[in-house]
Amino acid sequence: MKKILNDPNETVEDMLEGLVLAYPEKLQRLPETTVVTSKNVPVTGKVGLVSGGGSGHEPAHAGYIGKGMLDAAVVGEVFTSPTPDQVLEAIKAVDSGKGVFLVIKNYTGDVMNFEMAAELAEAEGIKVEKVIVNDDVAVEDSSFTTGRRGIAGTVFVHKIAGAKADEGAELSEVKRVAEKVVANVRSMGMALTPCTVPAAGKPSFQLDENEMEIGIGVHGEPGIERKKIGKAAEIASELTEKIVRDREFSGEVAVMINGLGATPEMELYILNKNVQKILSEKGIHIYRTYVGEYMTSMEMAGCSLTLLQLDEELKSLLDAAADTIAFHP
Amino acid sequence: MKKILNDPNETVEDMLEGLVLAYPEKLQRLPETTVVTSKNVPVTGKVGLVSGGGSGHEPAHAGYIGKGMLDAAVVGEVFTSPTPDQVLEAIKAVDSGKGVFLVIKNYTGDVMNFEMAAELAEAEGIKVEKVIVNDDVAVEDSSFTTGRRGIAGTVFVHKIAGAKADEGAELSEVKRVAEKVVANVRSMGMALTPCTVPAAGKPSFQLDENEMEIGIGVHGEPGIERKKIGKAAEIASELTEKIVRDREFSGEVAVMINGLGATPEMELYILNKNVQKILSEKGIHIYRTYVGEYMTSMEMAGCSLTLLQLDEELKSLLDAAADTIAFHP
Amino acid sequence: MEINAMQAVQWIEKANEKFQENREYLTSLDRPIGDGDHGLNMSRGFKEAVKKLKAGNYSTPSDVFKDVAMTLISKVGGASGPLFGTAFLKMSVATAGQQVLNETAFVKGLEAALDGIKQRGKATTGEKTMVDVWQPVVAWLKDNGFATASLLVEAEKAMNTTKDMTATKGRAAYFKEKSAGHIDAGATSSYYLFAALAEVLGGI
Amino acid sequence: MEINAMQAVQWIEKANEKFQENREYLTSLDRPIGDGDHGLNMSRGFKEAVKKLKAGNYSTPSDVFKDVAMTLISKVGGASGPLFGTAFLKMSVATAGQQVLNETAFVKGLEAALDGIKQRGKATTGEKTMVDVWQPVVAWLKDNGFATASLLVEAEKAMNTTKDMTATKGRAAYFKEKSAGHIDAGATSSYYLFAALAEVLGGI
Ligand SMILES: Nc1ncnc2c1ncn2[C@@H]1O[C@H](COP(=O)(O)OP(=O)(O)O)[C@@H](O)[C@H]1O
Ligand SMILES: Nc1ncnc2c1ncn2[C@@H]1O[C@H](COP(=O)(O)OP(=O)(O)O)[C@@H](O)[C@H]1O
Ligand SMILES: [Mg+2]
Ligand SMILES: [Mg+2]
Ligand SMILES: [Mg+2]
Ligand SMILES: [Mg+2]
Repeated sequence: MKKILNDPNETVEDMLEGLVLAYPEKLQRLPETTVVTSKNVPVTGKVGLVSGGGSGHEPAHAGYIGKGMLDAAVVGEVFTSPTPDQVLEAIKAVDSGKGVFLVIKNYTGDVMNFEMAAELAEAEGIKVEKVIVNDDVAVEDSSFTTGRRGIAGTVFVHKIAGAKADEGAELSEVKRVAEKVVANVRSMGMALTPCTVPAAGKPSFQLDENEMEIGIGVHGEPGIERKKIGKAAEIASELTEKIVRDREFSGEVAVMINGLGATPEMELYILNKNVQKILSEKGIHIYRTYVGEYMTSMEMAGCSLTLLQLDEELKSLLDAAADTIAFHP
Repeated sequence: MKKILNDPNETVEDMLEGLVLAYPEKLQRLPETTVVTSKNVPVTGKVGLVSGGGSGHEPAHAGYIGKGMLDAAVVGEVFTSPTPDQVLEAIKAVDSGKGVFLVIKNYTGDVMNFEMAAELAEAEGIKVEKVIVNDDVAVEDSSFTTGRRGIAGTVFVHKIAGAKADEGAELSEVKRVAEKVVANVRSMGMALTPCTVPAAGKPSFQLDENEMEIGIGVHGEPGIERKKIGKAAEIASELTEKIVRDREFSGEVAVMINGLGATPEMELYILNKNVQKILSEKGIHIYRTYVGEYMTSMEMAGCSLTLLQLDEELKSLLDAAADTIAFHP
Repeated sequence: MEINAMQAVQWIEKANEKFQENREYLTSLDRPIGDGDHGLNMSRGFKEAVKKLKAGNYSTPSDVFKDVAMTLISKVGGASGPLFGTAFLKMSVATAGQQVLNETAFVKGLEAALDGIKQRGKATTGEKTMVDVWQPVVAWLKDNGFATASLLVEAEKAMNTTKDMTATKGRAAYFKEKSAGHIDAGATSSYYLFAALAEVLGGI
Repeated sequence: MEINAMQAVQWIEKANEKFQENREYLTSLDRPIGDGDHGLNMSRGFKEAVKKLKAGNYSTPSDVFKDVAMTLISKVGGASGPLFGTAFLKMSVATAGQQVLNETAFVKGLEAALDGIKQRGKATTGEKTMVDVWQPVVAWLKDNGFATASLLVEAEKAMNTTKDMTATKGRAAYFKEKSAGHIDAGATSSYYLFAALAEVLGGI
């Protein structure tokens, strides 16, 4: 394991300290919690937005705290959902009386812990609503299973729900646009290398020098299919086809080419070239492109592609001003 | 080599296409060149700012194009300086009659190619000035040698010279603040893994599982010293001490913790915690911190630390508005 | 068989020993069809639970279970935190006020725990989760009483049934058919929990 | 010895063959004390130069050198691009207008090239660069004429002197004392350039 660490069991604590020290004018940590909030919570007259999950996905989620996006991020152990008591602290800190909206990625752990927190908050008289993001088309959806994972598409939910909340919208309105994003966003990932949870010290899986995994999540889980590394054009086609086969895209879309950690921007741009070519051949118009690291899996090499079907409302919320560390409209 | 590529010899071409496709409203490529400029060049009444170098350092340098920073970036082959004809195209495109300022990292290749371009531009009647950035304290400075390398500190030169140019300052004034940054900025890097030039297909050096290199550049060059991987606290201390031994820092500084490529943000924040602790013990006040990937070495794991001594002028130029893809004041 | 507060504490201590010893193994089970943290989660949670119990003074098993529940809920995270946390919380509620639990009372507690897990995780048997250990083991205890040697065998058998199952809940579900062929991590830690119980009761 | 445009073209073609064949080797020389691209740079540049020459029709060596210079300057980049480019540019200027270069004229061209390299790179001998091949080889040619077998020996000897030197110019200078023990990449490609010249002249 080649990492810049102190005690591998104190990774999250060290990271949180380093994070709030870096941006003291923007972020604060609630004392004795793993909750990071913006400096001015609660914002009067605004629905509070809380997200979070295991750490190891930086800049998600704390990087999306700020005007026009999240009010707080709850940080769990590496790849492990945070606990209900921490989520509850976040909810209490951001509630201005207008209610709190939770953006949850669809993992059993996250869903259960955030739901327990919501129950506790409601018992304290706070209105709480939530959305569960499940954009990953690698996993088939079915009412009998856990359903799809939530991956990079979550960032679009933060942005759009955040913009709506920033307008002073009611909780139900924030929920409506968040659900609209979830209904319209799809992602698919691939990896070239595994990653290593610091406290475990070992890579999450093995891949041969000429192999890649298709349909990877963001927790170092193995993918759905292992095959020979293809050219960028083939990877672009595989990811795009899987997405558009799941849901029809037309008119205007937003594209996110998300690096999982080790993959250089250079390669993300190369992939972007091929993705844009494919989409324009399909007559799909690209309204906005985001290339970079938005939802990572520590030092995993690989990427995910996210498409968001836009309409006028989503376009204007996507473009609305935001002041965060990691997302710049 | 595990990379998302098409033809390894077409890496730069593919990347450039993918880059301008991603940000069509911000960037454009000069036809049949490897020059990327902002959409509105030349800007009347403003000194043009051009930088560039080999590729493989993304988001440097094209990510710093935009209002308040660069007007153009000239992109070379991977880790190879661009050629004078390309630099000349950039100079011609950004000159509004007020002259053009070149920010050059101190590598023989970059210096020679940019200087040849400057000679050609002057022959065409364009005023050209330049600064050579040499912030890397890993390499001793001496009038008999090539001198120090330019690394991540270059981003501060872009920002501050760019802000000055944006004020409508004369070429000589832009040069003055750029030189002031160079005089006040120092960096030091370390690596945990090498990187691979696509067309070469092989890693630039080998490192054992428990080894790190101290004093690394940004071209996959081996470092100055190889040793056992230390804890984040030790790495922070080693990088900081080397920097402050080279130049005294006091009062207010800007800190950049720059990831070289594969190192997750998580680890950069951990390092930041330790760096800030050391600096505050030394009574040095941190005015701004920048944590992220600013000047990379493709998929190298590792980081660099940059300190910039500030005064009132540098502070206000550092904070001035900028609208670029990769730097957000 | 009867169980008092001290034995409840011993149960958790014994379970903690097992989770510490098998931290790597549990994590390795969670790697091919999960995210490779189950051993970390369980060992972190039970270590804290034991620390908490050491500091306390308990007169009923229910009080022990409550502190275990709150510790697991607030220290584990992931899927296993709320699931095991809910289990102990329900056990605490179902056995509230009793200084000593006889077989019937303890089985009632375990049934409540199982219901809690199923409700929280929305899972039933055959989905390749900890439910596949809890449900048969609790049923067997109800029918056969606390014959500790057999309890161990039953729990192990139940754990092994998860190997061939295709997961439909938890992270392993993302691997669909490919999840078959691996024992479920949470089923294994549930096995350790019952094994620890067998050992504590065996010592009575 | 005399050299005309056709032979000048052959020289570059022969050099290109060597750079293609030794692309990996040159790159490997540039790895321990550089950035591992010298073979890529030289092979890219000379390939383009040959392509350019193929399309042209030349009556003087000077014209050949000029196109080579412009191609190297605009296709190589890095340190070697401007250095070799400047070399050929100066050679072109120094030999301008002459259809055939005799020994004296050609040596004048090579001297101009050497000066160009030194000026552009601000380097002199002993700094572990291509200058350590160019300077002794050009001096030797001036004194001894174009005895091709010996030219090869001299160029190789010069190349090898760079091994023990400590670099003070170019990227290798960053490694200070540690740069000793490695042959310089640019010195080696300069050796190939003179080796190609020897072969072409040997065939006269
Ligand atoms: N919906 C569920 N119902 C019951 N048990 C579940 C459910 N989801 C997961 N589990 C159990 O949790 C275990 C995984 O726990 P752990 O690895 O600690 O959490 P995470 O999956 O969040 O990383 C699985 O092996 C399984 O036994
Ligand atoms: N200042 C200089 N003067 C003369 N030759 C130099 C100088 N700097 C570098 N060189 C030569 O250039 C070679 C490196 O070229 P190359 O690897 O293509 O460029 P870069 O160093 O930009 O990657 C060195 O081996 C050396 O011979
Ligand atoms: Mg987990
Ligand atoms: Mg180079
Ligand atoms: Mg797990
Ligand atoms: Mg080189």
